[in-house]
Amino acid sequence: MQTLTRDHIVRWITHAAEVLEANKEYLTQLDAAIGDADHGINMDRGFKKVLSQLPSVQDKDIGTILKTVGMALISSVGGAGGPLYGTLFMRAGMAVGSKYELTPDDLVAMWRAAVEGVIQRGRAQLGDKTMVDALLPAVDAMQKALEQGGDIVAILQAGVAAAEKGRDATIPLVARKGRASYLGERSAGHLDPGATSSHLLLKTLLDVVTE
Amino acid sequence: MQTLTRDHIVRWITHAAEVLEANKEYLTQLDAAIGDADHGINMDRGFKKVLSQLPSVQDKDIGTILKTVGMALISSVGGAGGPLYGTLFMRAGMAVGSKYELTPDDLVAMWRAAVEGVIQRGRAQLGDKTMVDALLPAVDAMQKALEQGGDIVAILQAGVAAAEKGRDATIPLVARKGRASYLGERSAGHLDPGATSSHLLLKTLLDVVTE
Amino acid sequence: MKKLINSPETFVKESLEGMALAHPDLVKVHFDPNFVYRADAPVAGKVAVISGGGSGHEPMHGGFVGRGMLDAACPGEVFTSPTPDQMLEAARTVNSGAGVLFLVKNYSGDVMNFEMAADLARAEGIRVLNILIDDDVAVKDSLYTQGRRGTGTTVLAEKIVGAAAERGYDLKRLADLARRVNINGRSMGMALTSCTVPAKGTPTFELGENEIEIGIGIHGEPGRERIPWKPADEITEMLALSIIEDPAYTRTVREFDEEKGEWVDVELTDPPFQPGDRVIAMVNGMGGTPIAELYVVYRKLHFIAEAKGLKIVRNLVGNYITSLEMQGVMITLLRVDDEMIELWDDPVHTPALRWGV
Amino acid sequence: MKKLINSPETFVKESLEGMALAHPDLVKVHFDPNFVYRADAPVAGKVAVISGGGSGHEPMHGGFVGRGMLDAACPGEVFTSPTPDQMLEAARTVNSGAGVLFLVKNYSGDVMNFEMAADLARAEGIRVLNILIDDDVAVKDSLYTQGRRGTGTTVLAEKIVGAAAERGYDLKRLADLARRVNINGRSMGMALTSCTVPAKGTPTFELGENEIEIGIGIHGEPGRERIPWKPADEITEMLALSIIEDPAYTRTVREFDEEKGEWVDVELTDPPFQPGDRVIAMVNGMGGTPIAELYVVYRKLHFIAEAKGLKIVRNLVGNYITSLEMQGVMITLLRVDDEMIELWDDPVHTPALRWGV
Ligand SMILES: Nc1ncnc2c1ncn2[C@@H]1O[C@H](COP(=O)(O)OP(=O)(O)O)[C@@H](O)[C@H]1O
Ligand SMILES: Nc1ncnc2c1ncn2[C@@H]1O[C@H](COP(=O)(O)OP(=O)(O)O)[C@@H](O)[C@H]1O
Ligand SMILES: [Mg+2]
Ligand SMILES: [Mg+2]
Ligand SMILES: [Mg+2]
Ligand SMILES: [Mg+2]
Repeated sequence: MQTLTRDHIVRWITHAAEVLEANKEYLTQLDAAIGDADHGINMDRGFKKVLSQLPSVQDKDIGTILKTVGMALISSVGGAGGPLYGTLFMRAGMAVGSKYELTPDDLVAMWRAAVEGVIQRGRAQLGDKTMVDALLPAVDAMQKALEQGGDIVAILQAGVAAAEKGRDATIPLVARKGRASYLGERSAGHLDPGATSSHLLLKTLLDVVTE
Repeated sequence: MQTLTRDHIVRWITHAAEVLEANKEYLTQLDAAIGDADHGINMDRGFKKVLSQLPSVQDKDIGTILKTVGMALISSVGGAGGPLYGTLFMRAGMAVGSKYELTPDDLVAMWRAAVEGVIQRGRAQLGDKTMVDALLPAVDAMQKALEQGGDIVAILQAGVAAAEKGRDATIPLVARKGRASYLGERSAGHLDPGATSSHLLLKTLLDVVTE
Repeated sequence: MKKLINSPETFVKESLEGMALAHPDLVKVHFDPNFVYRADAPVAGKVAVISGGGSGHEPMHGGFVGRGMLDAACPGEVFTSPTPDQMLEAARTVNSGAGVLFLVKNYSGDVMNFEMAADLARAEGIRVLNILIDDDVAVKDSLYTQGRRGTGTTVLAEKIVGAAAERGYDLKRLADLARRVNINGRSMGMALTSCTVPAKGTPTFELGENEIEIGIGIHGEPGRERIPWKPADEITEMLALSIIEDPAYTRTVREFDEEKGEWVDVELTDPPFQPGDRVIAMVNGMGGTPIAELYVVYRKLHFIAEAKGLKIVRNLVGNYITSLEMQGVMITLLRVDDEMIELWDDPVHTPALRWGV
Repeated sequence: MKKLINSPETFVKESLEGMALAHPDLVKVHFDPNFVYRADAPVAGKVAVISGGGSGHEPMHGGFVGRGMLDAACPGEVFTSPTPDQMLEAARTVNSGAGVLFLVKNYSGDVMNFEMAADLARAEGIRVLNILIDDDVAVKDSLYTQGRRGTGTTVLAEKIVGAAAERGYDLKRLADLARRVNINGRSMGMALTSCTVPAKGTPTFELGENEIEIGIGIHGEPGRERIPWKPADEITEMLALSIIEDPAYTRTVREFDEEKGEWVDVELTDPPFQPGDRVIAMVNGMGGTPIAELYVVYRKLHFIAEAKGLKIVRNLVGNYITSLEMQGVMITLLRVDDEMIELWDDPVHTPALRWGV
């Protein structure tokens, strides 16, 4: 598959809302262990807002759609997740601009811009036990797959695999950003909720593309 | 036994303090069921105060001793129990005056005055599920024993028996005075804490006299 | 039992000490017997207003001592009425010669102890009148009970009567005002959780995971019914309607007749609320309720009052008369006239209530 | 979960509605986006002070909106930072043209959301500066964490900075004052019990029958240690000494440099307390603690401060920055100078704090 269509993007967002609703409890439980027990609730609230705004933009270009998603998240999620995921989608939308279809190059450039936005906003580094631990390896893996001539599916498969690995790698880490950092050593031994939701988002995109 | 001595009275008060300490939990539990769970605590606090003041009056006349007990209770028990038991001992002390020994007549007259004081203060009637349900039958029984020529021991035995019967008779009653009255029908099925402590006080006097 | 105390025995005393240390400009504390009193007492020419009762209801009463409210407060042990020597010594301390008004919540212990104190004070030549507060509509039948308990109206009475005393009302007029406030005030509370008396160490009553008690007393006395949890709006409605639709309530109370020189029985009747009435509304937390929840209750109360034609002219939302750490809420509605509103608005400066100064 | 709410979804909104209905003379509430603002905003010529954060800490922040304190407060969902559109719309509403100061508690969510809001507001030509409050000494190491959390000093900063804004301080001077208040304030809290976030429905953490958490965060974040219950005096000592003996604390915060037109890193150091320092002391309940217990803590704090040569010149004892119905206490000590004391004493008139008016 050499193009990711606007339709894919709309289905991604729609499906992501379902996946986050289904994982609301789970993400919240993860956040209960090392945070304040709201990550799933926040993400679910945010994507419900996204869903309510999607109809008004779903026949626009991909950039407009993603920026709308970003704005909806920014104005409804709150907490750390809101600005971070909001920035992720805003930057993704800005990167793709008014396109209706994305090439493999566009796809990787979009994710690169998105994740750089997250890092700029939250100033987390790899290993700080945050969503960056899933996102950054994912982008690097996508880049590598692209360079190796992979198509959309191959790129996303590489990204999801890396995100999953990165997510699981947060377990032994001691958090240095976000609420979990207040736990110090006690934060080790737990999955990071943000890394988990990041993996879910990427995986949902892959599922939509391959379904 | 035809005389109750000052020494009996001092030993009664001393022993009563021990008995109330031993029954602190029990009386409090009874009060928890239909009141505010403090009757044992209140009585114990009161008699501790009494004990601290007893040395300064124990070689005075019986009236002075009993009035001191009453004042100590009034100024340390609080709640309903404080004014009621305080009045009981104050009136008892006023009734016997400066005597150092009591005849059977004195004893009954003392209890009559004491219980009338309680009734005047609290305006409870027989059957209201209060200490009066133990005290009033006890006085009537003591009066009867006196009229039948009973000595101090016989009089007190009659009083204690009647108090015990009166105490147990509070179980089925619906309270009409004190906190328990707020329970309405729900107050039935429980022993009244005040009737229980009244019986203990009388019984302690009998024990001291017969020991 | 986990509490921020050192021991049940020292709790009341240390708490009073803390209050005196925190507000030396407002209050002083006397120990043995215990009472809190205005730092500037006695205030020349002014009738002294004294209240008191078991501890555990803070900020009431000690937190209401100060300009425009109480001259002294006598705290008993937790949930146990104070003793007459406390009120007597407090009266001696704050009486300026203009006499003393005791505001007494209607619990058998409080009533008896304050009556004894009044008798003792009068024996020393201090003029004293006692006015009872008995406003809790959860207690329906006065014939078969001690009568209604004194709850939320006590706070409003202390403010209004305190302001009147500050303005120079004489003892008789002040007692009449206090009685008028009482018969125009009605309250009802509910509990989500129990509380634990320190000396006992275990909860006063048990409520199930999903149970609430409607009509709770401020010492955890049982209420009208125990029901499954309901949304705040429904709870508010149960309490508010019980208050607003409460019929005329008649009972006999004991007051001291200065002319006759003896205690007399007085029959009092609370007139029911009528559309058009102006009211002061208090939404009072029982000690452990977040204030954000109290505002949820106030919101609904506002709409109910509106629908019933009652006009809330002033309000208090917060923890004023509590039951230790109990979670729950009490609603008080006090029908007011111009005089009471003016007195309400008068300056007050106490640890727990302050405005206009 | 038993709470006085109708549903987790409507809780924040209905509570805000209730507050607006109870205090129409003081505050108004805007919904979608949600914020509370002064009834008389914008106040001509005055810098607007805005704060906000997750709900569940009431009365902070909405209860501190009014004359002499905040111009607006932006409440998020319970324990969740508000979103930038709330602060943006609030800034538009209360900005008189003299600019806006955001007082932001140091949590990653709050920091990021307020930064975004500031950028958005500046893009519209509104002058905005952000000052962080990070005063919680329970968080020891700033290198390996988000840095210290913003807790009790927030309340004191809102009062002092609010008074300065009322006096006419310009934006730059106000930001400098706010920063100065922050580096002179230190707090630490503890919990006897957990709290339950309505949307979650079960306690945030579990504490054993006899366990307490020292150094708790205001969202129930874990503290320094979990230990068996201790008497109030010992707990007070643990908290007070952690605060008083806290060494100099240095961290880098992000502030907006108006000259450079960009965010810059600023290094700040909290100077340790010294004998002879004058302090404002706050003994703050976490929402479910009876005020009588808070006074027990204040009592001991007074003696410790005395022994350490600190002079408590003003105090607050009560529930000001809470964690829903959590039982526990937080101590805040703020080193003050003459200017801060004067500003502290200035009149304030908000739903939750009022004096001098
Ligand atoms: N500075 C940061 N940079 C990147 N990710 C972060 C940062 N701070 C927190 N996170 C992520 O946000 C997640 C928590 O999000 P959420 O629970 O919605 O917000 P909050 O912590 O404000 O309650 C964490 O699991 C972590 O992955
Ligand atoms: N009016 C009254 N007359 C006589 N006895 C009473 C009266 N009111 C209460 N009592 C007695 O007092 C007892 C309760 O005493 P206590 O628990 O010490 O006081 P309180 O009810 O104030 O907590 C009751 O069990 C009852 O026997
Ligand atoms: Mg979270
Ligand atoms: Mg009792
Ligand atoms: Mg009692
Ligand atoms: Mg959160």
